[in-house]
Amino acid sequence: MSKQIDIKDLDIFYGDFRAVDGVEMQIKPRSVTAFIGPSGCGKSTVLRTLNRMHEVIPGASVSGEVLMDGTDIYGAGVDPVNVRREVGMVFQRANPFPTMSIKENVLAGVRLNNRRLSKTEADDLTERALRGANLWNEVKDRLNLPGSGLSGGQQQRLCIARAIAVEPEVLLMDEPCSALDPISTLAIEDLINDLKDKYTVVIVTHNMQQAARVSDKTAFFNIAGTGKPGKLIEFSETSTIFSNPDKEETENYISGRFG
Amino acid sequence: MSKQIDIKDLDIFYGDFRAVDGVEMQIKPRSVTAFIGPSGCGKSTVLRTLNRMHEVIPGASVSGEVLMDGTDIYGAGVDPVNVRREVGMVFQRANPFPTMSIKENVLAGVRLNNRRLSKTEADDLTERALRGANLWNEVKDRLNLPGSGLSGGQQQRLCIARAIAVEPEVLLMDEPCSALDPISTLAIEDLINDLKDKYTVVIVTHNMQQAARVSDKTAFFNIAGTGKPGKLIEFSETSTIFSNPDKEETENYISGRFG
Amino acid sequence: GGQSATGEEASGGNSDLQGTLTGIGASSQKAAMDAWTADFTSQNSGVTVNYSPDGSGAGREQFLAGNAQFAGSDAHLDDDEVKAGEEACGAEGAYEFPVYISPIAVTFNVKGVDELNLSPETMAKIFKGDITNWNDKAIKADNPDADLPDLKITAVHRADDSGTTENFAEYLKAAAEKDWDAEVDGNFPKEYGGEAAQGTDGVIQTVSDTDGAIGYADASAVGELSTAKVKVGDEFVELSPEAATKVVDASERVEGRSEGDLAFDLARDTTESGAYPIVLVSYHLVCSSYKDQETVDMVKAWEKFVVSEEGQKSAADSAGSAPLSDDLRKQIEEVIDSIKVEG
Amino acid sequence: MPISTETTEPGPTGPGSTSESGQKPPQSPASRQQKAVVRPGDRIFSAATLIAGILILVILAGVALFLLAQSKDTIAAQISDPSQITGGKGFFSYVWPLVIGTLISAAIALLVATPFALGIALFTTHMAPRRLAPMLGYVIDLLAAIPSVVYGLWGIALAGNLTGFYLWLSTWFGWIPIFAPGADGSVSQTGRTMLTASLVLSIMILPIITSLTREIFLQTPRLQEEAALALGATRWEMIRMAVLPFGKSGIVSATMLGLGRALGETMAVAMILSPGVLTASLVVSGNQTIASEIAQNFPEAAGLRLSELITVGLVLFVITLLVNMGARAIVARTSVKGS
Amino acid sequence: MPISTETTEPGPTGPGSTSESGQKPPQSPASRQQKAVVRPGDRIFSAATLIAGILILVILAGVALFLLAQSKDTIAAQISDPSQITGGKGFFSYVWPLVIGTLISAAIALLVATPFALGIALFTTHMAPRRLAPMLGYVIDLLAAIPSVVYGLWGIALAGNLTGFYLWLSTWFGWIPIFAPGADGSVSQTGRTMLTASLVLSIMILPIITSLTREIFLQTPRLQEEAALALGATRWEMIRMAVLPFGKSGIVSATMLGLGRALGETMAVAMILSPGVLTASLVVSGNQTIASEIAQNFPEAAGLRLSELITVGLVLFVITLLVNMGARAIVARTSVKGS
Ligand SMILES: Nc1ncnc2c1ncn2[C@@H]1O[C@H](COP(=O)(O)OP(=O)(O)OP(=O)(O)O)[C@@H](O)[C@H]1O
Ligand SMILES: Nc1ncnc2c1ncn2[C@@H]1O[C@H](COP(=O)(O)OP(=O)(O)OP(=O)(O)O)[C@@H](O)[C@H]1O
Ligand SMILES: [Mg+2]
Ligand SMILES: [Mg+2]
Repeated sequence: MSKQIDIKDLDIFYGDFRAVDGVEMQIKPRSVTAFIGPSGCGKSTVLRTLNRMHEVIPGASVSGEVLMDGTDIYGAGVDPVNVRREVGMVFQRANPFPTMSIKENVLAGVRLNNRRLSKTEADDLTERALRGANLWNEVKDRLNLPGSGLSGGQQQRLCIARAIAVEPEVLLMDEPCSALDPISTLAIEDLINDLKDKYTVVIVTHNMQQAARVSDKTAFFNIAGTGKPGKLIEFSETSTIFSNPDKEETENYISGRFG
Repeated sequence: MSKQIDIKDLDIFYGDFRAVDGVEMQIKPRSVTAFIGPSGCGKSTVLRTLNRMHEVIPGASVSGEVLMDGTDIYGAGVDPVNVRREVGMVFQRANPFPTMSIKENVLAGVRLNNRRLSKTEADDLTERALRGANLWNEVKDRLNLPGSGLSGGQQQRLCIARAIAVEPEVLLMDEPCSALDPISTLAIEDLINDLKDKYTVVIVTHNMQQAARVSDKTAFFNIAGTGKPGKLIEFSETSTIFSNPDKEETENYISGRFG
Repeated sequence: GGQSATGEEASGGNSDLQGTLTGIGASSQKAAMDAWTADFTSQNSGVTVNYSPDGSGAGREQFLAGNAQFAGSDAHLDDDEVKAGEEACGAEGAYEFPVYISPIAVTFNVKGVDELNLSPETMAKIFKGDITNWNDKAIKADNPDADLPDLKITAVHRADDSGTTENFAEYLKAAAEKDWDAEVDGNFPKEYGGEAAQGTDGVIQTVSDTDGAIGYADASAVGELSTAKVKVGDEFVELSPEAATKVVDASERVEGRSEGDLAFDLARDTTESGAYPIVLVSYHLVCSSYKDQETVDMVKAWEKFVVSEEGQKSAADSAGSAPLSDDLRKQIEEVIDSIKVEG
Repeated sequence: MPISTETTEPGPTGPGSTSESGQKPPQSPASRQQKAVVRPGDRIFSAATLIAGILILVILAGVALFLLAQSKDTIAAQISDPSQITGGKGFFSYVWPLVIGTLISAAIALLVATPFALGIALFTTHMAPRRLAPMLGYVIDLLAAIPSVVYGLWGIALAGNLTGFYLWLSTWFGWIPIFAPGADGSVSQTGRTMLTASLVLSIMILPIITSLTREIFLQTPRLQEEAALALGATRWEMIRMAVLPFGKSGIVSATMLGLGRALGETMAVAMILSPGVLTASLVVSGNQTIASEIAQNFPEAAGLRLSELITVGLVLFVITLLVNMGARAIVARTSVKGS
Repeated sequence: MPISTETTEPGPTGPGSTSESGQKPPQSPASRQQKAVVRPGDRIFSAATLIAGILILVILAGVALFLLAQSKDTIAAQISDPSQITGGKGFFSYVWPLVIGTLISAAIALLVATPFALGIALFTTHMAPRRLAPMLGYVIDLLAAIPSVVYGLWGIALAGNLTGFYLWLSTWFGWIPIFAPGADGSVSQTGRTMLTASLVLSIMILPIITSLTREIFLQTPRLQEEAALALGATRWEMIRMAVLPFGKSGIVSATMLGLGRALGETMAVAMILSPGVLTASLVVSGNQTIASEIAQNFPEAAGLRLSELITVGLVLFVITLLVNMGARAIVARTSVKGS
C-alpha cells in the first residue's frame, strides 16, 4: 500500500522565480520524513510538488523528476488527478469546505472516489477519521453543522481527518500541528506513528522536538539570501541530523545559532 | 501610552451558543499576558472581544464589561472604530490584503489614521515595522509585489508588521508564531519584549515554553466538555502557573497529563 | 380596441372554405384587421387568417416575394414594384385597392381655444417652425374671433417612419408648395425641427400633456382633444368620415396602371366643397391569379368581406376609419371578381 | 458564506448584550483621542448609500404608483361592467392566457439559457486557456449590447429556418403536448412560434447570467479549490465541491436577473411571435406574452384599452415579485443550515 | 485575485517543465489503480462546457454574419452612389450623429447608474439591517423585470414633470453647452429630451449593475474585512480597503453589462426621446440613438432602407466591441502588477 518516492534534480519555479533548486531525495515507504528549515526556504513548495499541487498556481512550473514507485508523476500521460488520489495532503492553512457540514467535510474525499457508502459505513468512517484527528469528542454533537464554525485548531484537525479518511498511500502534512495545543499535538503525533505502519508520511514542521519525536529521516532546507533559491542542505536519519549533522549550516540551525 | 484592561463577568455567545462564560481578569499596562488552553476552549474568542472584533461575526454577542483604563468599551456611545484604532490585532490566520503590495500592506493601518506621510517617513516606517517582524531581509527587494505571493510564515510576519506599524496601545496576538521557524519565533519574542516597554500585549499561544519565556502573567482556559462553555480556570503570574499552579486542572494541562 | 389575444372560438360557420391566409403589412391596419379576421372567421370557420403587422414596406416586399397571399399597405405600389408584381403574380400583375380611408386629424392643445381654423400655408409654417407663437398674425388672420394666447407653439410630429407622416406631408406639399419645400417621405423632415414622438399614441399623449402643442394623428385616436378645421377652397372643413370619403371620390386614379390597379392620386389640393383632404388611404394588395382554386376562393371571399358594408362598418367601429363609398366599392368588387387561377 | 453586516442583532441568550451603534469615542482623557477626528468620508458614505437605498425604493414606488394610477379605469370597468374589457369576459379571462404565455416563454428561456450560461462561465473561468478567456468575455458583453430590435430581425430570419425542425419535432415527439401539431396536422409555416421566441429570449438573457456567474466563479477562494484538487478531484468534481457551492447565491441572483429580462423583454418577442390564443403546443402559432401584448397594442390604444394594457403591466409586476420570492424561498430552504 | 485555471503555461526559465495534460494513470502495477475509473462526469463536463463555449461563438458569428449579409446593399450603395443613402450624403454622415447620440445617452446612463448601483449594492451588503437587505434585493430584481414599454410609458409621464427642472438648469447652467437652451431661448416643452431618455436608461441598467456588484461584494473574504476592521477602519474605509479592491473586476463587468444594455436599449428610448438632429444641448429636443433609429424606422423600411438600418446595427456592434476592449484595457493597466 505504501510508496517509495524518489526526487531527482527537482527545480521549482514561480513564474520566472526559481524558488527551489536541485532537490535530490529518496523517501522510503512506511517511513516518516520531516522537512525543517527557516520560513520561506521552500518547504511547502517542495511538499506541493509531491502531489502536483504546485502546478495549480498560475505560472508555476517544475523541472526534474519525482518518481513514485519508479513512475515519474510528471511523466507524459500521467493524470495529476490519479496522483492526488494516492497522495493525500494537509495544507498549511486549514481549508475546510465552508458550505459542507463537518461530516460531509470528512467524507468529501471518499465520496470522490465513487465508493458507495452505506449510512453506517459513512458514520463509522467519520468517527474513525475524527477520532484519529482527536476531534471526535469536540464535534460529535454537531456533525451536521458547517465546518466554518470551528476554532482555528479544530479546523486544522478537521482537515487532517478529511485527508486520512481516504487512506492515501502517501500523506503530506504541512505544519499540521501549528494551531494545536500540546494535547492535540501529541494525538496527531500518535496518529502519524500509526499511519506509518501502512503509509508513507512527509511532514513539514517548525518544531524541532516534533521532528525528532516523529520522523525517521529529516530534510533540512535553507536559503542563502533573499531572491536566492531554497536548497536541500542535508537529508539523513533524524538521529544523525539532531545529534551529529554533516553540515555546519544544519548544526547552526538546530542549535539556534543561526542568522 | 499603555492601557490597563479590566474584564468583568464577560459571557460570550455565538448566536445561542455560550462559548465562554464568566471571565474576570485584570491585565496591567506594560505587561505581556499569555492565554493558554486546549483547542476550542475560547482563547481566540476572548481575545477578539478585547477589540470588539467578536461582534463582527453574524449573530455573535457579548454580555459583561471590558474596561480600558476604566471606560467600558462596550458602553453606550463607544465607537468600536476608536477602540480598534487603539487595540491592534494579529489574527490566527494570516490575512494580508491580496490586492495590496507588501509595502501598502504594512502602511494600510497608518494610512487609515489620516496621518500624512512623506515618502521617506513611509519608507522608514515600512522598514522599521518589517525589521521588527524579522521580515525585512526576505522582502526588501520586492516591497512592491503583492503580499499574497509570500510563504505561510512570511504572510504571518507581514501581518505582525502591519499591526505594529500603527503603534497601538494594546496589541492582541493570536498565535503569532504558529507558522514560524525557531529563529523567526525568537525574533518575534524579542519584539514582544520590546513592545511591552510601551504597550500592553496579550498573546495566545500553544507553546508553553513560549508562554513561559515572554509573558508576565498567564491565563489558563479550559472547557469541561463538548457543548459546554469555555472558562477561565486560573490567572496568575506566569512563574506561578508553570511551577506551582493553584488548580489541579492547570497542573494537569501544563504537565501534559490531560484528556 | 382590437381583438384580444384570447380571441373567441369561432362559433359555427356557413361556408366550406378551408385553409390559411397569410398577410403581412401595415401596422396601421392592425386594429381593423383584428375586427375583420374575427368576423370573417366566425363566418368561415375553416379559414385562418394570419396577419403580421410588420409594416407597409415589409408587407409589400414579402408579398412581392411570394411569402404572403395578401399585403396591407399605407401607400400604393410604385412603378418598380408594379413590375415586380408582374413577376410575382403573373401577367396581370398585382391588384391593389383601397380597403379603408383614414382621416388624419390636426389636433391641438391650447388652453382656452376650442376651435381653430388653419389654412395649408399656416399649417406648413407651423410644422416647419416658421411660426412659433400662437398669437402669430397668420393664425389670427384665419381665426379672427379666437382668443389666441401668447404661447410658444410646440409642433409635434411622428418620430417613426409612417404613412401618417407621408400623407400629411403630401397634403402640405400639394396645398402649400411654397412653404413646404422638403421632399415627401415617411419620415418627417429632420431639418424642420420640432418635437417628435413615437407612434400615434405618442403624438396624442405629447399633445395632450403639453400646453401649446399641435400635432397630426389618425383621427380615431384623437379622443377628447380638439381638431382643427382645414381650409379647402374658401371654407374651413371640419373632419368627418363623410368629408374624408369625399376626397377619394374626387381623386383620379394613378395613370398608366392596369385595370385592376385601383391606386389613387389623392386630390390633396381639391377645392370641392366639404371634402377633407388630409387622409390616408390604406390598400390591400392581392395577386391577379393564384395557383389553385381554393386560394382564389378564399382570397375572394376574404377581400369581398373586407370591402363589404359590414366589413367597413366593423373597421369604422374598431379603427375609427371612414367607410368606402358605394361607388368605389362596386369598382373594387369588380376587380376582386376577376381574380382567377393561374394558367 | 461570508456575509458581513457589522450591525449585530443581540443574541437571544445574551440579555445584556451590546451592539455597536453609538458614535462617541470612549471618554479616556489623556490619549490619542484627537485621532478620532470626524471622518467625513464615513459620514458621506453612510448618507450616500442610505440615500441610494431610499431612492431606489422611491423609484420603484413611483413606477408602481404610476401603474396603479393608470389601472384605475380598468378596475372600475371590471367592477361596473366586465364586458367592456377586451375579450368581453372581464379582465381575468383576458389576462390569464397572457400570464401563462409569459411564464412559459420565460421558463423555456431560463431552462435553455441557465445551463448554457453556467457552462460558458465555467469554461471561461476554469477550462479555457488563459488567452481565450477574455475573448469569450468580450463575446458575452457584445451579445448583451445587441439591440432587441436586431435580435427581433435575426429571430425572424431564424424562424424561417426552424420550420423543418419543428415539423420533425411534431412528427417524432408530437405525442408530447408541447410539440403537438396544430388542428390541421401541420406546424407553423412561418416558424414564428412560442418556441422560436423563447429560444431568442434565451440568447438575450444568456449574457446576463453568464457575466454574473463568471464573476462569482472567478472569486472562488483558491484554498477551497486547492482543497478539492488535493483530494483527487477532477476538474468537474472540484467545480462541484468548491466552485458551485460558493457561487450558489450568485447563480440564483443571475437566474433571477435573467428571468426578469425574459419576463420583461418586449421588442424581440413582439417582432418574432405570431400571437394568438393560448395553446399547449409551442410549435404552432399562438400564445402571447404580456410585454409583447403591451408593445403590439399600445401604439393604437387609447382610453380604457391603454389602461387595460397598463394593468396587464401591473400584473407582470406582481408575477415577478411572486416568482422571485418563491425562488429565493426555495433556495433558502435547500441551503446548509447555518452557513 | 484567485484565478484558477489548472492548465499551466510553462514557466519561461523552466525548460523541461511539465504540464498536466495527459489522461493515462501512472503505470504502477500493484496498487489501487482500478479506482482510476473512467470518470464520465468529467468527460461530459469538459465536452459540455466546450460545446457551450463554441456555441456561443457560433451564435455570435451567426448574428454578425446576419448583420453583414444584410448590410451588403448599403455597402454597395455607399460605393456606387452615396446619395441613395438616407440624408443623401452617404452612410457616414448619416450614421455619425446616431453614434454620438448613442454614446452620449449610454455615457450619461452609466455615469448616473454606476455610483448609484454601487451605493445600493454596498448598502444592501454592508449597511442595511439583516432583514431589510433581501427586501432591497427583491426591489432590484423587480426593476429588472419591468418591460421596457412600461419604462417608456413611465418615462413619458416623467418627462412632462421634468420641464420645470430643465428650464431651471438652462437658466442657471445654460453656459454649459449641454444645458444650453435652444435657438429660441427655451427648453423642450415636452421634456422628451436626451437627458430624460438617459435618466430612464440609467434606471433600466441599475438592476443589472446592482445585482452583479451585490453578489461580488457579498463574497468578500471575511478575513480581509476583519483585517481592515481590526486596523480601525470605519465601514467606508473597510469597503475601500477590502471590498472594492476585491470586487474590482466584478464592478468592471457589471458596468460593461450595463453599458451593453444602455447601448442596445430600444423601446424605452424610442418612446421617450423626441429625436432630431444632433445638438450639444441635452435639454432641448434632438439627438437620436442607434437602437431607437432602427426601431422607429424598420416597420416601414424595405430594400435599401432596411439594409441601411441593419448596417447601423452593425456599427453599434463594432462600437460596443471597441468600447469594451478599451475599458478592459484601461482597467488592466491600472491594476496592481502580478495580483
Ligand atoms: N464563528 C463561530 N460560530 C460558532 N461557533 C464558533 C465560531 N467560532 C468558534 N466557535 C466555537 O467557539 C468555541 C471557542 O472557539 P475559539 O476559536 O475561541 O477557540 P480557541 O481557544 O481559539 O481554539 P484554537 O486553539 O483551536 O484556536 C469552539 O467550541 C468553537 O467551535
Ligand atoms: N504563490 C507564490 N508566488 C510567488 N512566490 C511564492 C509563492 N508562494 C511562495 N513563494 C515564494 O517561494 C519561496 C518559498 O515559499 P514556501 O511557501 O515554500 O516557503 P516555506 O518554506 O513553506 O515557508 P514557511 O515556513 O513560511 O511556510 C518564498 O520565497 C516565497 O516568497
Ligand atoms: Mg510553508
Ligand atoms: Mg483560536
